[in-house]
Amino acid sequence: MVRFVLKNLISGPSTRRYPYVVRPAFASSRGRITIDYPKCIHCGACARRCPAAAIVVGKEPKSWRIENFACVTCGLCVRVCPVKCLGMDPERPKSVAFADLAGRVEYHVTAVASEARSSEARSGDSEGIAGAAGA
Amino acid sequence: MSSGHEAREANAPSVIPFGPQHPVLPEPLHFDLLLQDEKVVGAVPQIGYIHRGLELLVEKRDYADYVHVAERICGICSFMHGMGYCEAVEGLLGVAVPDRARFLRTFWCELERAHSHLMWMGLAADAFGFESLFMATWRARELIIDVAEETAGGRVIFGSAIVGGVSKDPSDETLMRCMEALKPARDDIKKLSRVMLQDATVRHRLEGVGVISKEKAYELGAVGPMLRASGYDFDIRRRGYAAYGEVGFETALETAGDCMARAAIRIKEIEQSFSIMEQVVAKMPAGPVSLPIKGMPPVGECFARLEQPRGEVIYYVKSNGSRNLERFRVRTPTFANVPAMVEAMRGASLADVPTIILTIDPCISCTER
Amino acid sequence: MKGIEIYVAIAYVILGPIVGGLLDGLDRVITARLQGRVGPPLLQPFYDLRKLLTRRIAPVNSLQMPLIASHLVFAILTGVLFFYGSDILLIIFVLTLASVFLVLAAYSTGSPYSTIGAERELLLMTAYEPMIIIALVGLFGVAKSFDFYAILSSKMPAYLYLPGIYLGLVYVLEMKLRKSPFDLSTSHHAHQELVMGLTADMGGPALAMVELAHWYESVYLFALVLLFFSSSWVSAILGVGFTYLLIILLDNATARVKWELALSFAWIVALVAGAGNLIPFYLISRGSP
Amino acid sequence: MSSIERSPWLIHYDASSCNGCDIEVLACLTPVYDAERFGCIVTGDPKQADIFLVTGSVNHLNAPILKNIYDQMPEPKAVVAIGACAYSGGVFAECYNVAGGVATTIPVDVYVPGCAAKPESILDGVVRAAMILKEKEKAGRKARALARKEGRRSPKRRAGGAT
Amino acid sequence: MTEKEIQTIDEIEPGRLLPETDALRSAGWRLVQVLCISSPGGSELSYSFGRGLAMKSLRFRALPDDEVPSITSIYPAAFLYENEIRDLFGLRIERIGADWLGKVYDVASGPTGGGGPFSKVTITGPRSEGGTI
Amino acid sequence: MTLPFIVAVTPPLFGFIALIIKDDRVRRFIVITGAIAQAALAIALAVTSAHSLPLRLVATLPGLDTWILGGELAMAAFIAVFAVVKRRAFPLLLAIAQAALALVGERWTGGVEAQAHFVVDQVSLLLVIIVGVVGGLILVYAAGYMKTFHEEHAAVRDRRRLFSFTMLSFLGAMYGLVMSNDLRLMLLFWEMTTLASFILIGYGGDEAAEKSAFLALNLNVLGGLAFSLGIILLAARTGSVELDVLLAAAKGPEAALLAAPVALMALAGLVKSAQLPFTPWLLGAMVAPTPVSALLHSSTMVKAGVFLLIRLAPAMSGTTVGYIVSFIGILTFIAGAFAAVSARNAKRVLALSTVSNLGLIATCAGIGTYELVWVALFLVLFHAVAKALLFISVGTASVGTGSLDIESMGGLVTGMPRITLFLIVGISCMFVAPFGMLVSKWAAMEAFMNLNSIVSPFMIAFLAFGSATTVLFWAKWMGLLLRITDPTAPRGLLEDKVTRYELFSEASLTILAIATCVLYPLVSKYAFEPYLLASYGKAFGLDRSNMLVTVLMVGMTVAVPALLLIISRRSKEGLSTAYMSGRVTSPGLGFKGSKGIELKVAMHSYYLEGPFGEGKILKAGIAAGILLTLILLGTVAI
Ligand code: NFV
Ligand code: SF4
Ligand code: SF4
Ligand code: SF4
Repeated sequence: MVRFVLKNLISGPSTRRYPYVVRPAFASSRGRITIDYPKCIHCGACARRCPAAAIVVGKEPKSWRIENFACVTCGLCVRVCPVKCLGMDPERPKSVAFADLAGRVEYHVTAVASEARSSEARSGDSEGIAGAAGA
Repeated sequence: MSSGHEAREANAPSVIPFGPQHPVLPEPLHFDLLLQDEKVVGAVPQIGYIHRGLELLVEKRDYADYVHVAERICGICSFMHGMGYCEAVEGLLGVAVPDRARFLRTFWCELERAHSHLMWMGLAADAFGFESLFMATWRARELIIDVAEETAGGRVIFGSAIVGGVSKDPSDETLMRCMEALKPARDDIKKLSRVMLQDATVRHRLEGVGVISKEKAYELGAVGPMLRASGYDFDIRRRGYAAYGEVGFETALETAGDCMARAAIRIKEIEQSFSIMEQVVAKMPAGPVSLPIKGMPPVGECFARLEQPRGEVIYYVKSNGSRNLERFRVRTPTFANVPAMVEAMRGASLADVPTIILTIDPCISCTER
Repeated sequence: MKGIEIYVAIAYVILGPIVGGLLDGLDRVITARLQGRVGPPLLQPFYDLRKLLTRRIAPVNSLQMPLIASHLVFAILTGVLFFYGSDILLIIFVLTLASVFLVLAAYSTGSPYSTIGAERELLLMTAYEPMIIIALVGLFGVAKSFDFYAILSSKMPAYLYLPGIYLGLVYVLEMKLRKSPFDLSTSHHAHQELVMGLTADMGGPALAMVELAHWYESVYLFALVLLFFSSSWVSAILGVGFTYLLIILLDNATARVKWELALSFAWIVALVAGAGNLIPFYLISRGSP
Repeated sequence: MSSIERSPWLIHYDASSCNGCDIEVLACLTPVYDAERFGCIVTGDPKQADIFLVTGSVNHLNAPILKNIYDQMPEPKAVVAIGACAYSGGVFAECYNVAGGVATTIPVDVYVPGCAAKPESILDGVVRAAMILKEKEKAGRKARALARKEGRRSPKRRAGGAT
Repeated sequence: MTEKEIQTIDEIEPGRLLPETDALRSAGWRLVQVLCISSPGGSELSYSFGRGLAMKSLRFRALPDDEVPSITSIYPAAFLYENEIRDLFGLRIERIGADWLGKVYDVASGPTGGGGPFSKVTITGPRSEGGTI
Repeated sequence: MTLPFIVAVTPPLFGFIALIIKDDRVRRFIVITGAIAQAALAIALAVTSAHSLPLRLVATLPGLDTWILGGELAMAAFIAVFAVVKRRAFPLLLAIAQAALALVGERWTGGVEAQAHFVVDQVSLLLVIIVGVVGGLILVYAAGYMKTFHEEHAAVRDRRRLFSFTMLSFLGAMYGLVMSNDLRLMLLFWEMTTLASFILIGYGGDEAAEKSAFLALNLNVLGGLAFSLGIILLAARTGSVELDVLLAAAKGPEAALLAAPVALMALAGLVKSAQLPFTPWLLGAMVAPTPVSALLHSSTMVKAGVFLLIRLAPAMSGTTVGYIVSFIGILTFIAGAFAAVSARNAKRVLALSTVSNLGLIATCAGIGTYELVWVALFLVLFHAVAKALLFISVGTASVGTGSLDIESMGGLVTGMPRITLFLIVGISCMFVAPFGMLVSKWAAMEAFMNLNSIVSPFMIAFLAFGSATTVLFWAKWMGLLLRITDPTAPRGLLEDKVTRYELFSEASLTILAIATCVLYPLVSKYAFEPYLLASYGKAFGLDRSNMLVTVLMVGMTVAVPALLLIISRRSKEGLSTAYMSGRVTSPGLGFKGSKGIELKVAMHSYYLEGPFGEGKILKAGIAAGILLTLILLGTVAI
């Protein structure tokens, strides 16, 4: 072990300096569900099959929302959607403070019918830890 | 009432609660430990902290979707849980998955075994206070995890097993590249194994500790490395499920039956996994990776048996012809190993308790479901 | 006679924790690097200490805090006496007193992990004390004095005469500094069978005091090592630095041993390396006045 | 002023997690992620911990334990619930022995998404929790100062004679 | 690739459990699992034994009020299976070697009136208060 | 009549009165008055004679040697009667041997005229004060304790009159012993202490008591025989039976002639101070009521043994006999310390520690340099006070807890806070710097270092291991006492049976224990250094500044925790619960264990049977001790 640890000392740390250095996700990573909302027909298949009951589809008024924190990224909804409007984004959602969770529904990566926005558009709102760690 | 003073019987043992929150136990598990000095004279385990009752959930889920629950029986041997469930259901349905799916399953199984064993090695090192060994093994493990994420999409919950095949199809080049990326990990593991097996302090902690004889191990129903370390040749992969019939490997065997033997078995199996993965990648057939599964399962029942990192796992499914199965049951390896662990604990010293608990590589999550 | 010593002793009280904290911080950085990690900032121990001091946590009983505070006071006192130039053999016994307070604090909680930690700490004390005493006796043999400054100024390269004793001392310092393979009673890494052992029931300021005492202790323990290399400045710096690195390296290259081995090995080391070095040394130097 | 965000010590408890999130918590400590960069130490001891990492869902057997650990932690403290299970029970939400997420038992400060949560996400969560701790500490100090001004002694003053 | 040959299941009379088990043990088989399936009319118990790669099971039905003998006298390691079945299915298993007193999982919806969370038995008679689950 | 004589006869006088008074309360008054009176006289003797030491006294009793012979024969007859009544052959044999030796020896010792029958010097006075003050306090304690003892042990026949008489006479015999210069007189007192201890050890009257009493008797009479043989040889070879003559001669050309008598007398000292291989008698003596143990271990009996060894130190210094004695001593030191680790019975731990400490004294005496004699004298002083305190406190504690098992003292601080304080002080004095015993050990190390002999490194190594081990069992015990499992429990619930006599003695001894640690530099300066100067021509004291440091530290060790404790006195509501692995805990550390069964944490200390098993260590020690004793006897033969 002595030789091994001394080699570590010489060859330098193998730490990925997250959050200063962020490695891009693998293309096949299960990160989070995205929706191409205009295509959605509100059939509810995704919500019915979701094992974590993370998706709620409203028929009247029409809405589709997902609780990212409950989603287990199994990808089942993506597979069952008849119009293939759901997708899997390799980037993971950010952690969230409880207070924000209650006050700002966006963190649910929700897209409501009236403001048809993909979850993608919302990711900017979440605070990464870069700011925090820099402090 | 209490005067603060405790009347004692002479030579009565100390009673201490060990767990459920205990840093050395990654999972909650409780023991009433009875100690004389530091010698363990009694250990009564209590489980149930992770019991979810997920077997019953099969009644509420579509039989094909349930695989996502099955995967989450455990985050360490997750892929094989998913796959084992699938094998059982496929047996019920009487379908054979495509060849490429069989090979990919084998690949992921072995990837999982390697990462599980490495994880174990790190945790064991940590349990006997060898922090840098823990760090080193887990660093090597990260490379394996990366391969998992790249090929299957998940780091620990691979999530690629589905009824009828697999859901991801990494290209042959990706697989080759991954095998290449694993090289440094393999080198590191070779060095670390030497430390694990030869370092004097490690040997002091492992040799002769928690010995289980071959007969006892067999008798008590031990499986996996626990059984093989006592010298009994038993490896369900020999049945040749998935692509195991088409790859060559030698069962790792040790005879001492102590913690060190179990460590040696796992170390051998890491290398074995790499070699199986290499063979699988080399022989990887082309073609589709899944079958479309439609309709209801027929009435019937089916057992499936797999070799998990911790030993033989038995899945059972029973269908009554509806979309929801009637019964799903999994007998996990740790469940089978518990009697042997309790046996191994007898007469150990307090410092050995974590080591012994860890050398069966317990997975409480699997055990309690 | 005593003039400068008083100032050194006062300087120790003030600077001791700074030096001790830095040693600790550097240790953590080096350890991290040895493990292939980046590790914490060098000043991390000070952040930790400051945080601990601001935490608000009730003690387990009314004895716990006074005992821990006594531990700190006597740990400091040991160092003060040490740098004041008192008899170092006496100091080692005072050191035991300081440790006993900590052990008692742990016992007083009645909780299982603290108690076992306390028992193990006692075993460790039993294990390392003979070697430390023998080391001091060896130093006395070289310098014919038990006074820190007298030994320091004797300019004898003690490590040449007492190689076995030096190694034995390094061996038991691993215990005293709570390093692997002897971090049985408590350790900075929680992943052990005793949770935090000795300090399991100490949080916030209580732990801060224990840490602080530990820093104070490490300063004079390394000063003790210094005595083996006091022949020149260069050898002093190299010697202590080497010892420091050696201890960290050992920490990272070993598993934690069980108490049986810790005790028997420490004693064997004390007998073989310690007494085995002492006796021939004694025979040779007996002729000299 | 505050140093708590520079030295957030962690305690981890596996409520009824599937191990997936657990091993990712452990992975955070290992060289590739190295949580010690942020001053984190994993201590097994609630009395020394500032941030409580909980993985998995709550059931009636582990709820009192969660509560106990939480209670034994000194003020101020933060709870990070890791993974879908700790949020809602995840895929197990409907199981008979699952009472729900961590918030059913103790107040949660940060949620970390994922199943399993990735080490990066966990680091995010820990750092976030450290910021929250800092806020809490400030607020606590203010409250105590106020209380002192009013001539009352804050009821939770530390007992113990050392400082 | 699940092979049917691993599923040799012998239906036996409940009373034959101990002698059959004993015979299997003498023949070198070891216990690999005990499986319980609950249905309104009673429970079905399957004791599986392994020898090498082969597996065979003994199966019988237990009516709601039947007392099932423990096989811990033959296979001590069976205690965990039996405790589990007793707690989760509310089955009566007598004289288990290491008895967990109904607390092996200590489930929230604990045995109500003799049933367990997995129990589907419709109980009549003295234990019926809890009803079905 | 001179004061020394009054000091010596006062206790037996009160003893006689106690013997004839039936009424408990009156007798208790008499005993306590006697105890106080003799203590006061002892102090008075010390104060008045301090300037004129050594006092040399000649007994004017005509026919003194006939009286001595008569006394010897009477005691032999007494033993013989007992042996016959109890049907024991060996003691009878010994009694006959003793009588025979006395008669035969008369031929050489009979006509010898002594220059001074008694010599009172600093060492005598040290012992006189210990016997007077510590012994007196033990008697006061006994007045309270024995009452409770008989209430608790209904089966034991109440022979408190005999008890009081014997205890008091014991002190008288000790006074005589430590002041004797005429060895024949010393032997007479020596035998008296043997007899007194025999009666006291057998007080319980049951099988075990009888067995232990006879064991003590047998070994000590055997020792007495050696003593008596030694005197005869001395008289035969030098024509003198005086100690100071012997010591003076040891430095002269006749030294070689003296080896055998010195060896024999040292042997007697070793037996009496329970050195290996003779240790078992003292361990067996534990069966006696606590005040007896306290007396035997602190101020009388065993101290008589080491007293003789210290007296002989100048004669042993540098001789083979001296080295053998010191080896026996260091062996006993280390074996006692090791064996105490695995002992669970409180009195046994104390007994083993006594044995161990006496071993160290014997070691110092055997090497016999002035430095080591200084150490030995301090060890005698510190040990006497601390051990007496410990024994009587343990006695009180055992009444409260109903057991002598140290485990049953877990958390005693809640149930008996005052007794715990006494015990803590006593224990501290035994093993931790800056208290007495450790200061002495430290001084011993320095002395060995200065000795510059080949034995030094060995002795230091032994000392290092032995004293490291003492930490183990003392600190463990201390921790046990302070273990608070339920901080909310009311305090002092177990103290209701504690009598004020007990509290008085314990409190006095506690103060005395601390006082000796503070005042020892003065004792060194005004008592021991003059003595050493007189008998060695050289004085020794630790470096003054170091002594000052230790004294200051004693102050701190007492003051700091006390101060902190006072500062931290707060209401109990702010307490948190102990860490229990996440378990919810009920008061007294109860928790819900496996299978839902309610359990309570029970922590037991470590006894480490493996490495420190008492049985095997003692067995090995006795074997080695026998070997060394045989070698010692071999030197006699040569
Ligand atoms: N099945 C399964 Fe397991 C178990 N036990 C397996 O290796 O880990 Ni969580
Ligand atoms: S399945 Fe697809 S189309 Fe149907 S509701 Fe879900 S997202 Fe919309
Ligand atoms: S990925 Fe799975 S868990 Fe997430 S929303 Fe889709 S179906 Fe539900
Ligand atoms: S969130 Fe997913 S990975 Fe994490 S514990 Fe729950 S099931 Fe396991």
